[in-house]
Amino acid sequence: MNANAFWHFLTLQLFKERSKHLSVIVISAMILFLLSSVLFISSSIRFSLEETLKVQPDFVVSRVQGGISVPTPMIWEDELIDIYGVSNVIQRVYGRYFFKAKERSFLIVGVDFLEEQSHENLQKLIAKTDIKAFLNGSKMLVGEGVKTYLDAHFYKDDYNFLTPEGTFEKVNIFKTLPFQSNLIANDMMVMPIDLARKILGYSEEEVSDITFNVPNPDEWDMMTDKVSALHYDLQVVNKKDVQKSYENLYNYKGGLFLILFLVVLSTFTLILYQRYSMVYSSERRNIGLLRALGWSINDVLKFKFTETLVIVFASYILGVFFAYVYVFVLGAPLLKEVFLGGQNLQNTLTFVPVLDFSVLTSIFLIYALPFIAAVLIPVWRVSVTEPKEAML
Amino acid sequence: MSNKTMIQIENLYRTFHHAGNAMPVLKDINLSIGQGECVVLKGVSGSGKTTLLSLIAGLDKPSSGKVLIEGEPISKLPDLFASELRAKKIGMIFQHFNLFEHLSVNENVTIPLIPSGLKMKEIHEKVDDALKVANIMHKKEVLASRLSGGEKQRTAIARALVASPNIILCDEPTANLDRDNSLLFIEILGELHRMGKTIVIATHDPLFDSLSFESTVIPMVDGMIG
Amino acid sequence: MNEVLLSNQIIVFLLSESTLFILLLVAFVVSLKVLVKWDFESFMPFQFALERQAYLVSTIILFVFVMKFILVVYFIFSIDALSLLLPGAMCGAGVIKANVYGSYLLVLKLSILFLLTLWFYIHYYDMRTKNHQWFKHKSWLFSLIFVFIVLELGLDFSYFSNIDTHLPVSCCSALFGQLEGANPLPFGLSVSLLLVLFYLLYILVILSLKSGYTLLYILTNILFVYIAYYAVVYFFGTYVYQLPTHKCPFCMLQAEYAYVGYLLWASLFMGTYIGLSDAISTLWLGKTDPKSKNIVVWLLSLFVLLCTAYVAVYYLRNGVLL
Amino acid sequence: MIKPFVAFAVLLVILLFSMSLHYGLFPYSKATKTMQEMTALTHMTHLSLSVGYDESVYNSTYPEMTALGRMDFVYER
Repeated sequence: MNANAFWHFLTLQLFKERSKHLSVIVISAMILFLLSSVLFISSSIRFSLEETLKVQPDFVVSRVQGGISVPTPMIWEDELIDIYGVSNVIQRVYGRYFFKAKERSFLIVGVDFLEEQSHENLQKLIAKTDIKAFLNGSKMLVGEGVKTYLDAHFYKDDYNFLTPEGTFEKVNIFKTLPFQSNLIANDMMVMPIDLARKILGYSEEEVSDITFNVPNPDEWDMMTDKVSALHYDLQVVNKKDVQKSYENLYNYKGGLFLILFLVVLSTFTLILYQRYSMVYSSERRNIGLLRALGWSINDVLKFKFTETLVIVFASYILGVFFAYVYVFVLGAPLLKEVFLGGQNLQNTLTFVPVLDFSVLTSIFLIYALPFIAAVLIPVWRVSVTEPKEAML
Repeated sequence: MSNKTMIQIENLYRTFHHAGNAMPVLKDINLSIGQGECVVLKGVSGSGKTTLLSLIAGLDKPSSGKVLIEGEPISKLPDLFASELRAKKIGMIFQHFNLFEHLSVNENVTIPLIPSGLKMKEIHEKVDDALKVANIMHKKEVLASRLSGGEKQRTAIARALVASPNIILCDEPTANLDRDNSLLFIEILGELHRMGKTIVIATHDPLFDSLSFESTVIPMVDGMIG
Repeated sequence: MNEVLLSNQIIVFLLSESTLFILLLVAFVVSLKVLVKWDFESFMPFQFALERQAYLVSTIILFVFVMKFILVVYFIFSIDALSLLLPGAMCGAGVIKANVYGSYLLVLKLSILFLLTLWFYIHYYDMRTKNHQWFKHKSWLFSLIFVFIVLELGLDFSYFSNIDTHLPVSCCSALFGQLEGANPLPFGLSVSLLLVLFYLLYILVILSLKSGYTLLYILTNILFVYIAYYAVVYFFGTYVYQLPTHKCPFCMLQAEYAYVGYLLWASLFMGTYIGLSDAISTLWLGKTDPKSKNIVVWLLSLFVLLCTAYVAVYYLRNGVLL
Repeated sequence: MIKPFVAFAVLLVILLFSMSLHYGLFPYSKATKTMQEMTALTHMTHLSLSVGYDESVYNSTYPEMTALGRMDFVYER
């Protein structure tokens, strides 16, 4: 078969019949757009989390009584340091602070800035700032969402926290955290650890939980058992569990969506089947003529299949492109809230683009395979048209 | 002229089944057409000449009997072979011209060569040759929908000739033409006859009764050769 | 609800397999009818209708043929991705062994690909005979393939719905690592003997293919695949990973190793599929295709060259072998 | 291939190209580094989910079921 002449004729036919194909391309591209957007968002969040988890401590230890977390005593820290193979034991103080009037909440995170490591990390995160000025007095760093919200409520420079004791604690807003970290830092308020204790109502001897690292991954299972045995009300969670729960969350969201999507897809497939049965039956005479002029059934099948593939690929590219722009350039307005929620603070994060084999192939398979399967029988039916149709 | 048999028809029957009724259209046709012969199948409409023509071209399948094209049983070949036979050895000219209206003359004539696997250059050469023989070269780039009846007919001739087949089959070629164009068509047929093509024409047009070149008129009545 | 069944890739995979199955079911029903009623000499309109329906069957099988190849790659990829969810699994090896169905499923998938390739060969030759001489052959073969596909679909679903995400699985180092005193290699071979056998068999495969000893070729090629599997897992793989203790056929499919596993296994299996299909059609139908033989030589040589190159590059760079 | 189709194909290629350009030029290291530094500072990777947190732990309509819309199960504890 001559590829040149074949393509010339094929594209001529496609353009002649473009009104018949256009609606299919538009609908396909729309369906693909929706599907790709969801998968793009979930894989992007997953990618960011996985990158972040790399520096997250390996284990978290906290006190749980009756299924409810209670403040963890600081003495546990010393007990952990004594275990061989454990390194980098760090106490964490954090908790939610509710902005009662509007039912919004912020995540207060206390950091021990007197520690050298934290000092360095802070320097890296907010370069070109005077750290001394920050550490001098009650100051905090806030996430972008927090900043926007407080600005809107006329807390331009500082905020008065109400402590559990009923006293007010005025904290200056020092700086906004970089927007690239919005996925985790949007609702965060980072402040010195003692200040955080005061606002969250922890005593001097209490922390939220304690984290530590175990550099040798082969020891993880053993370590979990060892640490669990320290106290009867101690709960250990390792990084793998966190990773798995994130994985499950996004599988769950994406998966439920995909299953709902099957309904749309099967309707679409049925419509395609009917539509192409109709479109092709109007072409019977032309196909009969081609057969009378010496085209074999194989030639016609090839012709019709290429036609279908052109439509499939065109709508695939269009759908994926628009989804890409929508998610990674425009930040997926509306759809974002399915994944991140929209009740609390407005999150203006930018998704990190992720285009991997798995996502692109998944999109292609879930769309192209049913598409081609649906038109396969109509294509066959018209391809075996008896050439005598041309004589009628 | 050689006596090589181009088309051999043996005990050919074709019966249409319609709503439970069997309607015999062709009954026991036996015919042998040699190379370079020109045969005019003559008969009123419904006499079965179009059906016979489509059986010869392998467009339709017989109910029994066979059609041999240069010794090959076109009616019983798998599609791949039948199509190849049709593409290489048979040129068809239809009553309604059957052009693709949105394609140009040039593109219409190219269609039979698309499955051939020839190089683009060869295709262009063959198309130009066919256009010249059919005397439609000057309208090469014009859309088929803009052609007059005669021009359409000549495009159809060029399309039938483009694969240089030995056999040309014409189904009521002058039914949609005026007298001048019909005469022009017959003139081109004479040209093809001189080129040594085997020609079979199904028609009821009296113009074909006395052709300027050697021809055999075979009358058809009620699906039988009279 | 099983967490595995909510994984996007698994949903897409199972959906695709089911769609293909529905198509194949249509093809199978039509094929059976055609096979029973087929009489090529008949002039009944019914026979002509059957000939047209045979085109439906072959169109569906060709489509499935292409899709199954993509889906096997996708399957392996998804399995690899699942290793995140399973405690203990580092790559696909652990996930495949997560329950009893996994290994059977993988073997079944590979066999189906081979049978489809063989079908494709017979179909090609059948289409080019004037009396559809091998129509019955290919239809019976398709019936066999269909039985396999039914089995495959059942295994697909039982495999994925029976993966317990809380039960730890073994990682590849436990599955393929050498236990004390136990030799994992077949026939009690040592690694050096295995290598000698590997290259010898390769040469024998090429020679028997070129000289047309078809039966010998089939035998050596099957043996070659068997030996090549062990050679890659226990010798060449360690050079891919640059770690003498890392023995695994799956890890090389991951991004860290530039997905070289796909190229490696694809060249071995594609070469074997094409070679065996051509050999079987030579014995069965008396038809042979020199072009396929060349492709086989190319693919298998690519495989052997790639394996050797990893060792050679390592040696040139470090001056020692692992 | 006819001209309108070539134009269409070129358009698609341009779309693909601009997409890969954006993908290729995206400052990945900056984005992931900031996230990692953030985590290094706070030792936390809690997603900044924008859901209401003060809802009751219990579902007031169906007390035996968990509350709807709860997201805290992704958290580490």
